[in-house]
Amino acid sequence: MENQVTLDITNNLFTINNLWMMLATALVFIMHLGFATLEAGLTQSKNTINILFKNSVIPAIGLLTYTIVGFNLMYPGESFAGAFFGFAGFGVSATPDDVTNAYNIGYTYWTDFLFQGMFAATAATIVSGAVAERIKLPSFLIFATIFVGLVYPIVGMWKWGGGFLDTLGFYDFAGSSLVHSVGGWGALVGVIFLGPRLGKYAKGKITPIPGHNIPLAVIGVFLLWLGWFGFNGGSVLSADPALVSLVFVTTSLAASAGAIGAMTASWGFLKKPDLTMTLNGILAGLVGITAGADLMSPTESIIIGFIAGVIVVFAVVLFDKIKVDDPVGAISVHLVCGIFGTLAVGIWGDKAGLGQLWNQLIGVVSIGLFVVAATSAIWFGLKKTMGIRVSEEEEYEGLDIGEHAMESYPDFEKVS
Amino acid sequence: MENQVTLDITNNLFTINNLWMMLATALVFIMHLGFATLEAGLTQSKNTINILFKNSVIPAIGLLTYTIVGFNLMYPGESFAGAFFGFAGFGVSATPDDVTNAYNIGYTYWTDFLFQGMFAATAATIVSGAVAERIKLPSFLIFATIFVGLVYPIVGMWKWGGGFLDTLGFYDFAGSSLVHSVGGWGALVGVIFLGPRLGKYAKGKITPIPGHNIPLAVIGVFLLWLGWFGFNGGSVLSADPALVSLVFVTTSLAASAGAIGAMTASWGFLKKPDLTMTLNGILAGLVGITAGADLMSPTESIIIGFIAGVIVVFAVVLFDKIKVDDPVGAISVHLVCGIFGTLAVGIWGDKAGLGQLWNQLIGVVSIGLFVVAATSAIWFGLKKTMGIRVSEEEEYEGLDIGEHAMESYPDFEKVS
Amino acid sequence: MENQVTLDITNNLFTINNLWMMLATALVFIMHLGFATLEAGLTQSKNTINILFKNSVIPAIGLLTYTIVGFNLMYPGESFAGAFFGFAGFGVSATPDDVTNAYNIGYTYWTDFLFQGMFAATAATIVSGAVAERIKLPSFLIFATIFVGLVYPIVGMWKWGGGFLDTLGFYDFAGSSLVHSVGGWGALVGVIFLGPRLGKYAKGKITPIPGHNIPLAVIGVFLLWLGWFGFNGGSVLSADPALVSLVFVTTSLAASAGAIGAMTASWGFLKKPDLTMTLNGILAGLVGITAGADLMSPTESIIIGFIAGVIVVFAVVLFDKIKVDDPVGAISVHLVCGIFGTLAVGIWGDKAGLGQLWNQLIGVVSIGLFVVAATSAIWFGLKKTMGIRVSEEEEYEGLDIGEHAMESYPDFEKVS
Amino acid sequence: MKKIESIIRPHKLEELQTSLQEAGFNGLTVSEVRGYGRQKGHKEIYRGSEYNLQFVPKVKVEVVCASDSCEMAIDIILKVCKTGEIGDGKIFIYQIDDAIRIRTGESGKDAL
Amino acid sequence: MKKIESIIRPHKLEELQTSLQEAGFNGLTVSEVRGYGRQKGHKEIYRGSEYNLQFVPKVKVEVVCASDSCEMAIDIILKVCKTGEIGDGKIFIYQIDDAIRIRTGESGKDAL
Amino acid sequence: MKKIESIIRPHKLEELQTSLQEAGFNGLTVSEVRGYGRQKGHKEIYRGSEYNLQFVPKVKVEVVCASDSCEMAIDIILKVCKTGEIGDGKIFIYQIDDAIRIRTGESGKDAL
Ligand SMILES: Nc1ncnc2c1ncn2[C@@H]1O[C@H](COP(=O)(O)OP(=O)(O)O)[C@@H](O)[C@H]1O
Ligand SMILES: Nc1ncnc2c1ncn2[C@@H]1O[C@H](COP(=O)(O)OP(=O)(O)O)[C@@H](O)[C@H]1O
Ligand SMILES: Nc1ncnc2c1ncn2[C@@H]1O[C@H](COP(=O)(O)OP(=O)(O)O)[C@@H](O)[C@H]1O
Repeated sequence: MENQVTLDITNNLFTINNLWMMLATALVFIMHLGFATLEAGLTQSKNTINILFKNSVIPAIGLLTYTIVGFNLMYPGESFAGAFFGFAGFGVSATPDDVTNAYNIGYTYWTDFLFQGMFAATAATIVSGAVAERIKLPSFLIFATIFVGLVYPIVGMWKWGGGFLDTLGFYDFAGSSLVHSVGGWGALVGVIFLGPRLGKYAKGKITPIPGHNIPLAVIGVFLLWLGWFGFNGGSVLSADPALVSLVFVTTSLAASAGAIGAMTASWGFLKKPDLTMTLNGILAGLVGITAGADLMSPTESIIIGFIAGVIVVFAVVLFDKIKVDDPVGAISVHLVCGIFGTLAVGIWGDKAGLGQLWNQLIGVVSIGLFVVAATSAIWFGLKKTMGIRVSEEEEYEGLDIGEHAMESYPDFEKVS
Repeated sequence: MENQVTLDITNNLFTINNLWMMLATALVFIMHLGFATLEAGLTQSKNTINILFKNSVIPAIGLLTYTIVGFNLMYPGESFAGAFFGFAGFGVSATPDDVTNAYNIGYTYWTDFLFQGMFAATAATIVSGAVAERIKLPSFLIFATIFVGLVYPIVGMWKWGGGFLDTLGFYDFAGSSLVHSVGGWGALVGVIFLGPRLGKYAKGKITPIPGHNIPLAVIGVFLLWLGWFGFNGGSVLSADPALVSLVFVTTSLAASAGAIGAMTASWGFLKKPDLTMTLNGILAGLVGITAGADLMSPTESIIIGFIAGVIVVFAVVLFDKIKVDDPVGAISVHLVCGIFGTLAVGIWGDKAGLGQLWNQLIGVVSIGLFVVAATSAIWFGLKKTMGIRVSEEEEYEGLDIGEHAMESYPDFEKVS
Repeated sequence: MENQVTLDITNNLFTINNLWMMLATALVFIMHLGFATLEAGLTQSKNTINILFKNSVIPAIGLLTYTIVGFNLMYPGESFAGAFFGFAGFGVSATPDDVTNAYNIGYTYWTDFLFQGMFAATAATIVSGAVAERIKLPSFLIFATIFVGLVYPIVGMWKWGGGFLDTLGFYDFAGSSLVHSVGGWGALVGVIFLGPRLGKYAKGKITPIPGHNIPLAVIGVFLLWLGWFGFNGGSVLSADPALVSLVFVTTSLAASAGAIGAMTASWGFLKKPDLTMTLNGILAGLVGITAGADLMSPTESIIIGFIAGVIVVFAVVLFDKIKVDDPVGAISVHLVCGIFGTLAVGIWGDKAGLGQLWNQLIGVVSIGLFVVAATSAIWFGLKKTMGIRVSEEEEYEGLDIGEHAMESYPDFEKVS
Repeated sequence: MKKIESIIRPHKLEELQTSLQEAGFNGLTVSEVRGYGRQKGHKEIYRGSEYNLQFVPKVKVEVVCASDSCEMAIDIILKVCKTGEIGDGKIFIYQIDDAIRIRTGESGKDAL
Repeated sequence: MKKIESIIRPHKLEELQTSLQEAGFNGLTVSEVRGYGRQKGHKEIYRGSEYNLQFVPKVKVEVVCASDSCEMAIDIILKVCKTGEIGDGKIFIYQIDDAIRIRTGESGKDAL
Repeated sequence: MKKIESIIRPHKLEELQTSLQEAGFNGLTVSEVRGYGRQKGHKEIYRGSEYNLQFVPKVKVEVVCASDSCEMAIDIILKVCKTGEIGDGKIFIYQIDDAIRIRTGESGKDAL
């Protein structure tokens, strides 16, 4: 009887934890809509179908490749502890034990798989925004498939799968590096291979190409913030009240401070309160806190968020100066603030210290090297074979007509 | 003391389960926004107010009629087991026991009512999209009231209320038939009674009438996918970790495979990767998996989703060929894939077998016959009395002006 | 052992409750997106960046000021019971006990703080809509900071912080008065100080200035309804199945009845089914039920919602008659229906009675007096120092250009 | 050379374009306009206040053609766009000095 | 017959239409345009880069009228649309060969 | 005085405006139009049905100038907007009776 009681109590805890992890999965899922609307809003209307198409199939590609290889590349099991690479075989399937707390007190095998799968797809989405308005659709889809199917899980394994970075003491709570920087590096390399959009840096000056629908971008950023409750909160891997609620607070305060940081920086240095910068600031704060969301006090999370918000403004301006054309600011948000957030773990919070900072740096560098190398190879291969950039004519006319033979707001000719 | 412990443990489980069911209710609720934006996005801007109006009052109508008669028609109680019809009286009210686990270990009476009520309204929403851009508002509102108040709960009772289909062994986990096909049949009959939109099939050819705002449609589909976590996951009727997490996985994989299926089919056969088709493919996968979301393995759910995604593309084309004008593809998604998903339970998964397939077929046919008969009667009655179609002039000018004297994007004349 | 069991059981309950409260926090968070899109949709496109900017930084301002002073002003602790004012010091921080059920069986300190912080920001958002299209950005930001940082928490303390209204027996379950009327009074005073938009009441007649994007407004209202599950449901302060599920039902039925009430009133008295009125009706029902969402039966919540829906239509018309220009109807929805909802607690439901009605009236009046006085002082100060209204030229051209040097839909000049 | 500018009902555009094309008019330019005329627009209602939306959505179709084929174009427009109800629109005819095809620099009739 | 085409500030449209109507001008056609002139548009800022948005939103109002009432229309436009600030806009006057009412086929003055 | 109305490719607008400005043309009015011509528009596909989207997005640029500077404006337009591909657009030239600056009431050349 007593055993039964203990069992029942444990089962209840398991059910609660698993419920939270499933909800966190749903929250991370909605981030894909956030990315879709953010990226569509910050680009031109003639490329809207195209960007929405990419963002609509990325979750599908992500989940399916994660089913086939990704999950088992990223979590190959204890026999690969400390390694650089591991693989536990194709496909996913669960034994009866895998859906009880014998698998884990926090979640079932299925929840584990789906939560991680939703994460995986976000890395590709980050790239989608940076290369928008000029990339060939089939090339992007192939890139995205390889990126989420292989590159992301291999890097993820280094830390979350128990690989060498984990052994080393590198810390990345919810993926400032493992998700955001990975996506950011892929984006940076992609942008360099592609070159800027026509006219962006023509005649030696920067000609802004404003996003066509700012309300869409706002919807996107709020949905991303919402999703981040699951992204960071779910990374506790249980419904632990103390930790999850702290993570909710640090996440929200960093986002808030990011908004204020970017507002201040854009108002102060760029003369006007720039809404798109403020939106980027919210995301910057979120990315910045992600590596140490469970380690920071409210004050520390405000500091980190504020700095990230300021950084993102200058990063956007700087990348424009060096002619890295990123329509949505993905590289500034995810790569730059991802690195900052990773290093922040060594500077503020429970783990702060030079040793930790060094470990973080090793993580940043090794991840950077690998992802740059891997994505360079992919982009290079694609460029040599099918090509990665649409024709000049198609770029002027818009990818919606060129790639999809559709328009996103076609009411004119059907005024009838 | 020991009794108290057991009681407390059970109460905790009850609280967890009920929490999940309430959240599932909220998720199903947000599907109404998904339908609203999807349908608005896929129709013309001159009819946007009208379609949004319908979708904004349908949840209200649905919940209120469900309060008055629907819930007690659908769940009349055990005395009507195996029957075709039952009714437990008007209104809803709970005894003290009804809000404890004495009612059910999964949820309180109130949760039960609200979860089912949210479901009910979705059936009417499905019709709304198919009959858009030409139906008279008052007639539609009357149709919707009768449809959710009477037709839907009567059919629902056959299976979920313990009626004859349940006794028979028919299986429909979360409503491929009971919700989606019911809505789909109502839509098909409505479209036949109404006829196509002016100009759609003029001069012997198909003239597409593109949706006016594709970003809205994308928002809609993602919200529907999100809501489906509650729709299918909530249909477990508890927070059971094993089952709910499996359902999350099968649901997501079917949606993903649906996207890829529709993308492939539209790219391969229709020459271009059609975003609206891909969006329909996601929904097709979701509708397809709904009847057996708790019975399928990941592989099986991918197969079902993929087939549904292919089916929906050809169904859309086919309905256009036979001049069934459905602006948003509701009939292809909800009726065709609803039937496919229902039959899939007999083909794949834990219950697969000829006997089950036969039961599923009986369900499909009996539901089809009843809904076609019932909705024909309603549409016929409306057509003879108040009329169901707006005047030709109003259709050209748009229902926003005709029915509402408003515009959805009125900025032109107020350029000031 | 037995103690351990009891402890574990309690801990489980604590974990469940806290999970719900965190989710409720996330739901209240998404209301900010709801307000943003609703207000953007109901105003002109030339002011869209501006209104979205305000709504994007308000949550940031709200959470940060709440961190610094708000939380400790609103919940100063038991030593201030029955008082008019209390303060527990700057900043937030938690002892180890504060994140266990020693703090509260329903939630941790962090959850408590964040849930209340999300609430706080909504009060400022309400003002944002009413003063839209003519207010200077810096002045509004200063107003919002003082309003959420001081005014809102001081009033909130009177009831929820255990102040004099609580001692008195005043009842406001989730904030018909404490949140909605507070915001509504602030809005009313702001509108009076600002005056109507240019041209709105020119030449002795009312010239409507239609909102530029009704789909955005619909998205907003549905998100608000969704968020209200957390707003009202979270106000139970635990996951108690009986109470939370009842609150979900009363909330939804009031929203539904509000839609029908406003539809009926606008169709009947204003001749056409006005979508924006119906949307306001949903919100009216929600605001109306908020004070007594835990006290009402389904029937009572339908009555309250319906009346609120009718009221809001006439309130909008009336405010226009007396030249109080509120572009989004915030005063009608939040102030008028907030007062109605507060009084409704004395008329219907478990607490109905003359004594209670009297207490409610005292609450309404004292809150009204204080907020009017406080916000008059703020608006007056701002008017005298930096000014609160943009120049006539800027108002004609739009605040997007004037305040932000950006456009929300800038595709025209970048047709390339 | 003349320009024929017609203000028509939006839903007639497709048919008009097809008819003109069949008759050999190989170019035209279209824009969205709002018109005010005998057809008075609608009483619109917004949040309880009625207002006259004076302006009705119309489409402006501009065809530049040689003076001698002008008559034919007008006949086609009249045939296609006439419903007999108020609001069918107007045709305005202008003299044009010259037309130039940007691609080639050709001018006059050859440019059309 | 003449066409009076005026490029005006958008917020003057309503008043202009009313004034013209009162003076007996029973038809006009309006379109959204962007103008560039002495009024130089704004420095807009997008993500840190300034750019000149050269074009200012304007409204084009076209009124076709008999040559003799032309003067009156111009006077009304000048009166209503003049603020004295740069950017008030222009009036262009064209000769028109003919106007036809599609509904009836009437032409000339009767068509207006 | 003449009006030079050109229908051009949208992405040429910015360059054209700059070039005209440099050449001393200090005003122009722009509108969004759709054109049909030799450039036939696209086969678009929507939900399985192909259709010809006959109309291609173009921009209409109107410059009113003194008759003697007309030639120069045309040259600039030809130079900037010519790509040599079908669809470069047209220039139409009209006679204008008069131009008036609303702000001052000036007319004729002074109004430009
Ligand atoms: N004098 C005018 N100048 C310019 N456009 C006009 C004029 N009169 C009418 N129009 C245009 O023609 C359209 C149709 O005219 P209307 O008087 O409503 O109908 P009808 O031509 O059938 O009498 C108007 O909406 C307006 O766009
Ligand atoms: N030469 C021109 N040709 C065509 N349109 C012009 C010309 N000059 C000015 N405009 C139009 O007139 C508007 C107002 O002109 P602008 O020079 O800014 O002010 P003002 O008329 O008060 O001097 C411009 O925005 C433009 O649309
Ligand atoms: N006869 C015409 N009347 C008015 N506009 C015309 C005419 N012909 C062509 N256009 C306009 O010029 C544009 C370009 O013409 P098109 O024939 O496609 O190319 P090109 O000028 O290079 O031969 C068309 O899209 C249309 O807007």
